[in-house]
Amino acid sequence: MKLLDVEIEENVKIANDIFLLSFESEYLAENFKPGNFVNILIDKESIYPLLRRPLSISFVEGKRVYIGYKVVGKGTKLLSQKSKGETIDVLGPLGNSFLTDISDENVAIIGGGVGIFPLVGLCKELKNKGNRVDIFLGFRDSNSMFLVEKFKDICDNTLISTDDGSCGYKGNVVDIFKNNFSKEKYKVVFCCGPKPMLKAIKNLKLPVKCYASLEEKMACGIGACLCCSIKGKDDNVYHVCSDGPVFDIMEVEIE
Amino acid sequence: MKLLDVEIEENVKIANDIFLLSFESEYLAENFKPGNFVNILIDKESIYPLLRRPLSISFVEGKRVYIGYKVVGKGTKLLSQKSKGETIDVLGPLGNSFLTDISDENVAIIGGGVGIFPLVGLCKELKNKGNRVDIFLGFRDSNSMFLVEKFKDICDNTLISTDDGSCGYKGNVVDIFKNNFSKEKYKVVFCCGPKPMLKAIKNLKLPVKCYASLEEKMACGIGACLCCSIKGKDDNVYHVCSDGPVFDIMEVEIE
Amino acid sequence: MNLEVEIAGIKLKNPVIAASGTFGFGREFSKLIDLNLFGGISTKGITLKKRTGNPQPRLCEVYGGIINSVGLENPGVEAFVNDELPFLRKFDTKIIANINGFSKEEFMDLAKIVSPLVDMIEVNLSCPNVKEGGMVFGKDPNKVYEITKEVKKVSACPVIVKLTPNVTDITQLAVAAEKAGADAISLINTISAMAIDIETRKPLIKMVTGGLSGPAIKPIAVRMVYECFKKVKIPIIGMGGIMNHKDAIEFIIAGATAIQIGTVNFINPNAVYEIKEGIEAYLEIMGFNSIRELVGNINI
Amino acid sequence: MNLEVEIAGIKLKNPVIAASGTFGFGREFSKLIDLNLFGGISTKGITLKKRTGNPQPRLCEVYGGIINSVGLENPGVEAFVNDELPFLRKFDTKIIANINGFSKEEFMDLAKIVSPLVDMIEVNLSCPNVKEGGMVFGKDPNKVYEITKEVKKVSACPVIVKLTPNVTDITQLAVAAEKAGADAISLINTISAMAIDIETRKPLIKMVTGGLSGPAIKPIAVRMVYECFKKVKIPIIGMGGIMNHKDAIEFIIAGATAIQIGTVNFINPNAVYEIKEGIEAYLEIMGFNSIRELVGNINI
Ligand SMILES: Cc1cc2nc3c(=O)[nH]c(=O)nc-3n(C[C@H](O)[C@H](O)[C@H](O)COP(=O)(O)OP(=O)(O)OC[C@H]3O[C@@H](n4cnc5c(N)ncnc54)[C@H](O)[C@@H]3O)c2cc1C
Ligand SMILES: Cc1cc2nc3c(=O)[nH]c(=O)nc-3n(C[C@H](O)[C@H](O)[C@H](O)COP(=O)(O)OP(=O)(O)OC[C@H]3O[C@@H](n4cnc5c(N)ncnc54)[C@H](O)[C@@H]3O)c2cc1C
Ligand SMILES: Cc1cc2nc3c(=O)[nH]c(=O)nc-3n(C[C@H](O)[C@H](O)[C@H](O)COP(=O)(O)O)c2cc1C
Ligand SMILES: Cc1cc2nc3c(=O)[nH]c(=O)nc-3n(C[C@H](O)[C@H](O)[C@H](O)COP(=O)(O)O)c2cc1C
Ligand code: FES
Ligand code: FES
Repeated sequence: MKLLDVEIEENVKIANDIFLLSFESEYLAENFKPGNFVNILIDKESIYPLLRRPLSISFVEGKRVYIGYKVVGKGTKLLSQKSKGETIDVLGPLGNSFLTDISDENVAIIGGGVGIFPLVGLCKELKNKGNRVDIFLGFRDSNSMFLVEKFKDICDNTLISTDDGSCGYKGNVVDIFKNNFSKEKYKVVFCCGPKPMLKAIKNLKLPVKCYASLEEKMACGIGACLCCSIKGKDDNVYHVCSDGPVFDIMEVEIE
Repeated sequence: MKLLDVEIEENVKIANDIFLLSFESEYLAENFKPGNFVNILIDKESIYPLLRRPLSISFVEGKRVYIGYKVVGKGTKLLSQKSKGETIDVLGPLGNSFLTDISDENVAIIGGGVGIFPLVGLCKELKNKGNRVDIFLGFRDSNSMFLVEKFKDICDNTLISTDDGSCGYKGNVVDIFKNNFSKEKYKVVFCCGPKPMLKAIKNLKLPVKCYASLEEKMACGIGACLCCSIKGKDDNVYHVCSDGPVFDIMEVEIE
Repeated sequence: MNLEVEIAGIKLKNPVIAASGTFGFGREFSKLIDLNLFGGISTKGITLKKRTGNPQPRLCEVYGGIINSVGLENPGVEAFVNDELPFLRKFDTKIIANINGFSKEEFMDLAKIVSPLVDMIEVNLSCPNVKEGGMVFGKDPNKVYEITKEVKKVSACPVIVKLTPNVTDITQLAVAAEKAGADAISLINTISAMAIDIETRKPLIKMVTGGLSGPAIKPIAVRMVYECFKKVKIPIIGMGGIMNHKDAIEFIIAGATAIQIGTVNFINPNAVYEIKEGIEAYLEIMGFNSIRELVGNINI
Repeated sequence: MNLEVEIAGIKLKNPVIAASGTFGFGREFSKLIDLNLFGGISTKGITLKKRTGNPQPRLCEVYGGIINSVGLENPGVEAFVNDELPFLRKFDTKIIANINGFSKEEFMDLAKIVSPLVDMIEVNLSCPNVKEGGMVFGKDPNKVYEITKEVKKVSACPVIVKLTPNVTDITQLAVAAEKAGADAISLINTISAMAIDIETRKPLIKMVTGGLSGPAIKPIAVRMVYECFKKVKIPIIGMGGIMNHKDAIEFIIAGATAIQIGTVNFINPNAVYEIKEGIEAYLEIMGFNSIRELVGNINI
């Protein structure tokens, strides 16, 4: 990991409240592994927002690094107002990554909301390694959909659900996944999304390995402050920023 | 006074760290009297800087209001980064004004540093009323000079001093003024500038009326918070924002 | 939506009160906003005799806040009653006189004079900017009890006691005030603080320390309101760093029946309007029928 | 320029110390910055036994600050000594062990174990995030005296006592520590604070209240350092909201011999370097020959 000042190449709205930001960084692009995130200082002079904001690296193309985010509060709002040429301070790559040293396997990936972003890089890598990848994407409605074409380009099957049925299946993405899942069909499952989604997936008690990328509020992002704890088995404590963000879903408590 | 959202027309650097900002406001232009100031909220979302910043109205031209300022800290720096089309929240006009209901008199005006700004409007008004106006301007050096041509256009005599002698007289503007002053020559004296300058002028114990525009840190700018007090004679307390900023220099303590 | 709140039988049409010392006697702000918008107005702190206040500098800005050391500059109670109160009385809002004594007797005298003329009095036992009275009394629960008790005896209107945050346990002050018969408590006054100009190495406040207000103190104030809410039954008026309706709602959820806004008036004179509207919209969206349902309604 | 400062005979090459709990045991930050830059490093708070800390959420952001409730998660003193200390010892910086007991005896045990292995110990009598020990002891001057005295008896290295700001008069704690033989005091720890999510009406910290740190608390911290400086002769280590060299200099002028930086590490890991350079440049411009000339050198 490194502290980098990067110049924004693009910062465009791609759906309702959803932006895709990119910049060039050879270092990040080379060291990126799917699941990694960065901790972004949006404005060096600001005391409110004060902390950096953790955002996943969505994917890289050559030297170009892509980050997708939703405007939810003060930090992301400020970020969305930055334009090409402006500089942001990026600390990364941080965290562990999805286990991707598999090849020629069938893989299922489930993403909900902004949890979809880090899955682009994951799908690319898994496909590069010769796996067959089915992706299940859950959106609120057709106006909040993003990157669907990209997934269709990369993955073998792209299944979409929306809460209101305005596109794809109507309902919960976990349900669609469940209907499609069998032990024989998939060797491993990856997922990222809101806590209720991850909880529902955990409750499926899948008979195959399932890895989830988690979120917790972060201060340092590197394992020093111990703010981002998560309970594991046997009274163990992990830290989402340094032990994660990707965990074996059965090994951690999702509340 | 009113709370106004105004759109910046121009915000240009006119000397070292010195900017001239303008916007259109019929209300301010109509109600402006020389000496008035506004209290500017540079960024509504900001908690640091938190308070508004008091800045004099330098002069008006038609509906256009001009404000000159020096970048000295966080607020003025932020202001200097605003560009045409951006909006600022302006509260004004505030404070009293220089006494200008005189005509056909000889007037001396002394300005130092950014204290020069509010004197433009004053000179214009005094000339409009048929007075003869000599202005004494003190700058640090020739790189920090501004609006000199404007004063030359307006006033009868424009005398300049710089601390380093790089332009005009070398030395203190009060000295130049003193050398030119006589009771017979001037009916009234106005001044605005840093405290040491005002103190030196007060110490001259001029035999004519002398009015000075003062500064004090301000929170409300309208006379409610009592933060901007200044001691007058007989244990009286005035408030620079509402009783001033212009005072008879002999009536207040300048520390 | 019903925004009316009640404090000791006095009905405020909404919970937003202008905080003492930030609003003068309303005259200046009346030129900018409609004073009828306020549920109440707490006046600049009044003393028996006229005071010229502390020397300059009295104000400085810090990260997310300001430090002030006005030192209770005010025209004295007589001028307040004769020159200021008639003006304030023209508006449809409750008038709260913020009173400041330098002895128990002075507090009593002030209460006797103003309490028949206003809706409530706010006994300021928390001014950090005077050498006697104020916070010096207010840090001691016994003094709080004693002064509150005596003021209550002579007051013709409900009595609010304003508490200082500069103590180990503010609930002791709250309990003392309640036991002594206070009708409500208000908190927090400013937090004792200091800043230094590193060029001159002089304190940025002439009196060296002053009182910190503004957004920086909000989480401390919310905590104290919550602590007091668990300990006393009398209504709490919460304040400290409220900048918008969200902040105000936090205080109400923590246990405040009403709130005061201070520093924000300097920045956004429309705050009272925005906060009132914001609370109303929030209550509607969240499905509450009245603001009273929200007071202390925290999910622990 | 000489930036060396001395605390109880221990020489720090510069006055910038990493604040306990914000810097782990240095390992993570060592990948980002040169730990040799620091005058000292205060470790994450250590307890006798391993602790898993408080439940989530442990962190929230407020105006100009953060509230944390980590609750002394740490691997316990044994793991500290075996697994962490050897790594820290590789660097040319003073190591300060921040120790946390839940009884006087535990403090003594911790001191006995770690004091021979580190340069100084920092007795944390101010953690707001545990139900026993910490601030519960630290608010009482008698307890501060007692624990300091006993720890001093058994400690093989100088003892710093870390004080809580959540009291009426922090100088009483400072004086108690000094009388008991403390070699230095450090202040302030975080201020007890609270924030509420108005959508869910839940506290943003699971334990309801947590400790406020960051720029918001700076003027309160500077005031407390100044107050203590007037009352005690032992060196003061100042902290609370230091974001840059100007803030650090304010603390030094107020009376701090050294300073600690906490929250800023999360935002700007280069802060130590910038602050060190900034102080150096300042001293030069202002014509000081050594940083010692600046300590408490305030113009009142
Ligand atoms: C490892 C990791 C990867 C992430 N990747 C992405 C991504 O690729 N795209 C995306 O849109 N979002 C992502 N998030 C969530 C993102 O960090 C938050 O949406 C963002 O911090 C909100 O900041 P704000 O200032 O707009 O919101 P505010 O609500 O104003 O933030 C207040 C505080 O809460 C924290 N916070 C708020 N929401 C979250 C959250 N969901 N998780 C963690 N901290 C939060 C903020 O960092 C800040 O400290 C990720 C979070 C983590 C932990
Ligand atoms: C009535 C009045 C009229 C003024 N007119 C002008 C003008 O026309 N042009 C101009 O350049 N400056 C003028 N000033 C000074 C101007 O207000 C300050 O330079 C400005 O507030 C600095 O803000 P900052 O955030 O850049 O500085 P900081 O130093 O970061 O400000 C910190 C705090 O100190 C206050 N402050 C700092 N310097 C002054 C000062 N000299 N007077 C009052 N408050 C101060 C700020 O308002 C702020 O609250 C005037 C001041 C007053 C009171
Ligand atoms: C300039 C100023 C003057 C004040 N004067 C008084 C006063 O006279 N009496 C009083 O009880 N509180 C006084 N206060 C405290 C406020 O009423 C309020 O308790 C405090 O500022 C916290 O609220 P805020 O953060 O919204 O400003 C004053 C505050 C400020 C900023
Ligand atoms: C996440 C976090 C954890 C902390 N843990 C400890 C601790 O274990 N021991 C301790 O003495 N102080 C602890 N502190 C307090 C800091 O050392 C410091 O006193 C406080 O944060 C104020 O400084 P700052 O504003 O620079 O952060 C912690 C602070 C934070 C933010
Ligand atoms: S965010 Fe600091 S340890 Fe994870
Ligand atoms: S600035 Fe508030 S009274 Fe002058």
